[in-house]
Amino acid sequence: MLELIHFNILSVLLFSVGLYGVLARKSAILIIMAIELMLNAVNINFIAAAAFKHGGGLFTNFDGHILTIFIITIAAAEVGLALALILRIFRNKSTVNVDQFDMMKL
Amino acid sequence: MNMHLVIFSVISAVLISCALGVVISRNIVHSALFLLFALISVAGIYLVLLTEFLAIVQLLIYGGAIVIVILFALMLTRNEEYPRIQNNKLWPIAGILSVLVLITLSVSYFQSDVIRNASTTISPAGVKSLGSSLFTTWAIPFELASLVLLVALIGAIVIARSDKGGN
Amino acid sequence: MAVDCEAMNDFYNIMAFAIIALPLITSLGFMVVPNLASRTCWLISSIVSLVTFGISVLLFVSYDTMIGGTQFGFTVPWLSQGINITFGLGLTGISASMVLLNGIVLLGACLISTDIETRGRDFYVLLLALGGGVFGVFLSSDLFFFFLFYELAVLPMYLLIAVWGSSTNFGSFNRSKEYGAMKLMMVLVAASVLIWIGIIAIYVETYMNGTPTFVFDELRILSESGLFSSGFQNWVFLCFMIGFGVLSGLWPFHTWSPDGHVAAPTGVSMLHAGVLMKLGAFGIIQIGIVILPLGAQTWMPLLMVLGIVNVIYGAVSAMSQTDLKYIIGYSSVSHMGYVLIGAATLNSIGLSGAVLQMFSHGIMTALMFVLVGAIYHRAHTRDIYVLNGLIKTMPHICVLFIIAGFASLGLPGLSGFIAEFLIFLGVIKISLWIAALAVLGAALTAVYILRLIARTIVGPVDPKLENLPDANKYEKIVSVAFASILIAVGVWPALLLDSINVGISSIMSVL
Amino acid sequence: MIEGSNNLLLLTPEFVLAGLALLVFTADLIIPEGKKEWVGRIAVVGLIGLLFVTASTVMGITQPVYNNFLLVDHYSFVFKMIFITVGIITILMSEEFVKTNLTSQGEYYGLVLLAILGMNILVQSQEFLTAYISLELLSFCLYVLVGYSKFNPKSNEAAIKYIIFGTFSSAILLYGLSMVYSVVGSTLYSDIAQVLSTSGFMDPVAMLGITFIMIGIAFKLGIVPFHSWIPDVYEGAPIPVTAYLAIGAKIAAFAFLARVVIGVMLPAEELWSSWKIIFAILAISTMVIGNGIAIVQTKVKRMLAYSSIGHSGVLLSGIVVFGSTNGIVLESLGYYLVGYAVTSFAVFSAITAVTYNNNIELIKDFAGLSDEKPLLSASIAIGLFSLAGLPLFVGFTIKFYLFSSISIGGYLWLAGIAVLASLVSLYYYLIMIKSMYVDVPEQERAHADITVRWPMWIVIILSILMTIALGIYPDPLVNQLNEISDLLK
Repeated sequence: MLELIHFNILSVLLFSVGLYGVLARKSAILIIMAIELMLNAVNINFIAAAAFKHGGGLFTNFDGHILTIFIITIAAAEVGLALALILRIFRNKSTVNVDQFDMMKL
Repeated sequence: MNMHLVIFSVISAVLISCALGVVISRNIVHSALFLLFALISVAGIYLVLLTEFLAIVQLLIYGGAIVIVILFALMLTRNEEYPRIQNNKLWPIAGILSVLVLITLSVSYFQSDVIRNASTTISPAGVKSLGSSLFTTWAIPFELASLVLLVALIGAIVIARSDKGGN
Repeated sequence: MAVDCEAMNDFYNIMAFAIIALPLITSLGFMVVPNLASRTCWLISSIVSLVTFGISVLLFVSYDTMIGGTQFGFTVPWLSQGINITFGLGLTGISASMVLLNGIVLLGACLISTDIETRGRDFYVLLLALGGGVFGVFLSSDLFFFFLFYELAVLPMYLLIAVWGSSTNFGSFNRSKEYGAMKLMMVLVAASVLIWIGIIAIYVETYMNGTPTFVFDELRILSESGLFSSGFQNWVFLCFMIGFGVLSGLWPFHTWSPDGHVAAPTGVSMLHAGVLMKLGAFGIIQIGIVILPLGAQTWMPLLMVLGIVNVIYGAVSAMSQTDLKYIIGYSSVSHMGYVLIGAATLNSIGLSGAVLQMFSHGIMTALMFVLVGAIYHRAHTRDIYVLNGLIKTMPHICVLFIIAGFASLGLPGLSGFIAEFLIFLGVIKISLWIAALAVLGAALTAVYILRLIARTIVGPVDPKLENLPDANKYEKIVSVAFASILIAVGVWPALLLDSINVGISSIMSVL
Repeated sequence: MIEGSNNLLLLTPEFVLAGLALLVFTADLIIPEGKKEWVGRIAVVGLIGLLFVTASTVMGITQPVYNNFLLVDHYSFVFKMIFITVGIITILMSEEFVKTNLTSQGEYYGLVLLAILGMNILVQSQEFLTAYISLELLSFCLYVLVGYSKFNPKSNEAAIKYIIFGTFSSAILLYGLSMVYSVVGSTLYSDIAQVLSTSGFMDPVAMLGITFIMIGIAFKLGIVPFHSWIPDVYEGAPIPVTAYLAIGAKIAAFAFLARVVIGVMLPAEELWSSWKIIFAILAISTMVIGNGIAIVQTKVKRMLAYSSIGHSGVLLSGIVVFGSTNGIVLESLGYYLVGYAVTSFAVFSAITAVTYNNNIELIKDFAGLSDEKPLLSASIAIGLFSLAGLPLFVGFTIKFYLFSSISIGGYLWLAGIAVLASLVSLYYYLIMIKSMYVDVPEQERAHADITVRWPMWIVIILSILMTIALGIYPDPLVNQLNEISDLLK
């Protein structure tokens, strides 16, 4: 039987992979991709909770789904903005590696 | 074996391996493609959860827009570094930290009575009720989200537009 | 008659407020008005300080020693919500003489600062802020404003020293003015952290009791009713003792003081050694002992021992110095030791000796700094091995220097004698040994003062120093006035002791 | 579920603000190049009008709006007024900078306005999704503003760092929210608080979820150990934007944190009693590390960035006593924030004026400023003395007030550490002051080409006056703020 916890564990796995990506990678674009993975983990959690617990307790509507729609929207906007910035950096500096942004040390 | 569980397991396996591909691959273009597959698998998960509308949204926005934008950015910033993207020097610590988060969170889910006692039936979400809820109960966040998009639009134009000046 | 009496009180209240507000408002005014010449600022500041001096005399004279207690007091709510702070002023027997002291020294400091040319305006902005802050400390009748003015008095010191001060360069011994200023500021503010913690701890205690207050008189009543347990009093008094002690040069936290004195310009040195160091002793006596009598009794032996170390250590250090200003700086440390010992006796004779010593040392050390400043201004050196036979070239300065020196070593007929004598009397009641050591300290003072006089003032004239001019008219006025105050108090101590004794007797009632 | 139209009237300030932002964007299309400062002036006039609109529509009203998603109350009213004022000052002090340094000048002002809208909704939200989206609205505006001098690689870099950290912290916050949601089934603060306060309820998922939410907010606020982005972003951003980040965004994030703590954690007493300790530890480490690292900085902006981290620590220590004292602490925090804002404006506006047409960034480059520009250096010096907590200035009173209320709550030791931390801050502020007043400049007349125009004079003189006035006579302000402490009673 499929249970809520299966989805939770899937989401945890995805979240951890994304977290690893954010912390371990250097390229700004890759970090943004990893953050997208984390946000997807969030969405899975939300939808699973809404789907399994719908109708019980305080769950009287589609909050989880709605939250997901909003998160997807914001994520899309965020990626657009971030990539515009990356483009700008590339034009100014010809690199997209976060650790080569080293002008601002002590 | 429950049919649902099998489908779920297969999609999850694809999802996690693609996700790992995103963060491990040395070639950034491969990473982007892995991301595309991962996001499509997430849409599959939504289907398992009987949420067709969100699955479509996921495909359209994530698969159709976000990944395309990322690939677009990769093309525009074509860079000889891309096929040999390096990891941070601290990547082992990042790995340990992620595994710790993974273990802590999994244990907490298994320990939680509320999660384990959840119902086992999946209730479908109708598009109609979703829509009416979005435009009544959640109208204020909806309006705000439109402003967020406006800001992102203006911001992207301001930042990326190449006009006079520069060094 | 009653109406008249009230009207009179209103007048004094306004005067008490004006003596604080006038320097501060003038200071702000200088900041706002553009393009003021140094000379104009000097003139305005001198007039303002003359007015504050007048008010301080008025307040001192009008303080009714027959009634005693807190006079000319008024309170207005300042923060009506929340932690509920009131702004209040009041004059006690002790603060009356301290206000007078500050009035005198501030006037002197303004008058002799004629040589400030660079950024004169900023100098007077800070000097008047300092003076106003000190008046505030002596006059405020609640802990919050006491502390506010206390910090305000410390704040301008950094810039006053760092911008207008002078560095010491003796070849082997270098101290830059920035170093002196930074050390002074950090040490004093660090000490005020302790005071702050003490004040807040007292407030929390009253808050828990349901009667939150910062007002001295209310705290005193609460203290008498036994609100503060002896354990509480012990640790809070220790905070106060060290915090205030640092400002009055308590050993081993005194090192900021000589460095600061030396680096500061003359007018600032006068205020600093003459008044600012007294704030610390004033805090111990007026707040520490009154609000926390049990704590005071616990820690007084320690304070007395530290005070005697101050006396001896300061004197020995002064003996080994060759820089005139360092000698006076260390002698201040030594003399403040007497004040601390006097406070530590906790008997009325010792305490009034301590307060009188504060006044007398304030005038005396200010006078010495005027004279040393004048010498340095002309000879461009303060090295006692270089300066010789000054009495031939600068008779006026030297004669007054000798008077100040004699006051410092406690010659009868000058104010220092009365003060130290009272302190010795107070100490003898506690311990003969400490008294003996204190007298030894006085003997050591005589050694370095006489050595100083013998080296620099008398003796053959150095040809290089032959053509130096004597004091200018402002230096003459100020130094003669200060010296006559020293003599006047020495001859007629009751002038001050009347009001001091009134203040002390109200302190004695809590012990 | 929508209640009567009366409810919508309570959102008038927000609608007006959104309309004003759109008006400003439109005006930008009409006003020709070279006169773009009029876009900013329209925004300022509009914001001043908005102050009156806000005061006349929502003052003194306490009423939930829109299914309890938003709460119009005195707390949000006070913060709205603060944000609008911060916006006005920021625009005024930006004018000359924007004109000389940036392209796309018109949009700049619109983004500042939309950021205020984000802050306004953030402080009145009672529901996590609304809060999240308004936080994103605020953050998006700031991402763009930080990267606004787009031909300056430092600014680009700061913006990309900020957006990565911002998105990452949002992801963490959202994951925490999703965990809480899986347990509670609602995103309303009140629902979550109701479930958490059930006696003996210690669900591990909910607890971890709250932790993740707090980590997310801690990132936004720059609490140690999540502070590493602050110095880089503050340094790279155009300086008026740095001021906006350090003042507006920080106050908004803090107001949000306080709202979440009051709404979600305080009702759950068991939960709060353990979180208190965590907050105290975080507060101490933030104060110590922020002020400690600031000592060794050689660049002005980085020094101010670390000092602002230190101030976050002080604010956090105020949160520790929530619940253990009556509302005084909230009032003193409000006073602290207002005082911090005017003081920081005194510093930032003068530094903006000094730096906008030359690339001064080191502390030693300020040598000799006091000779050439006495009022600018006086403004910086007064601001820094006030930030260090010295009297006559508002910095002394706010610190005394806040630390007293922390001590009343039983945390005298925490207040003691906070006082020591401000002692450390005095040291590095004095280094800056020494540079301006004592040090000899390397070249003669290094600051000769600084010209300051009237909008900047208004800001500088107003902030100096307020720094002194609020320190000497705080009663009216504190009376206003007193009502917000009802939230904690």
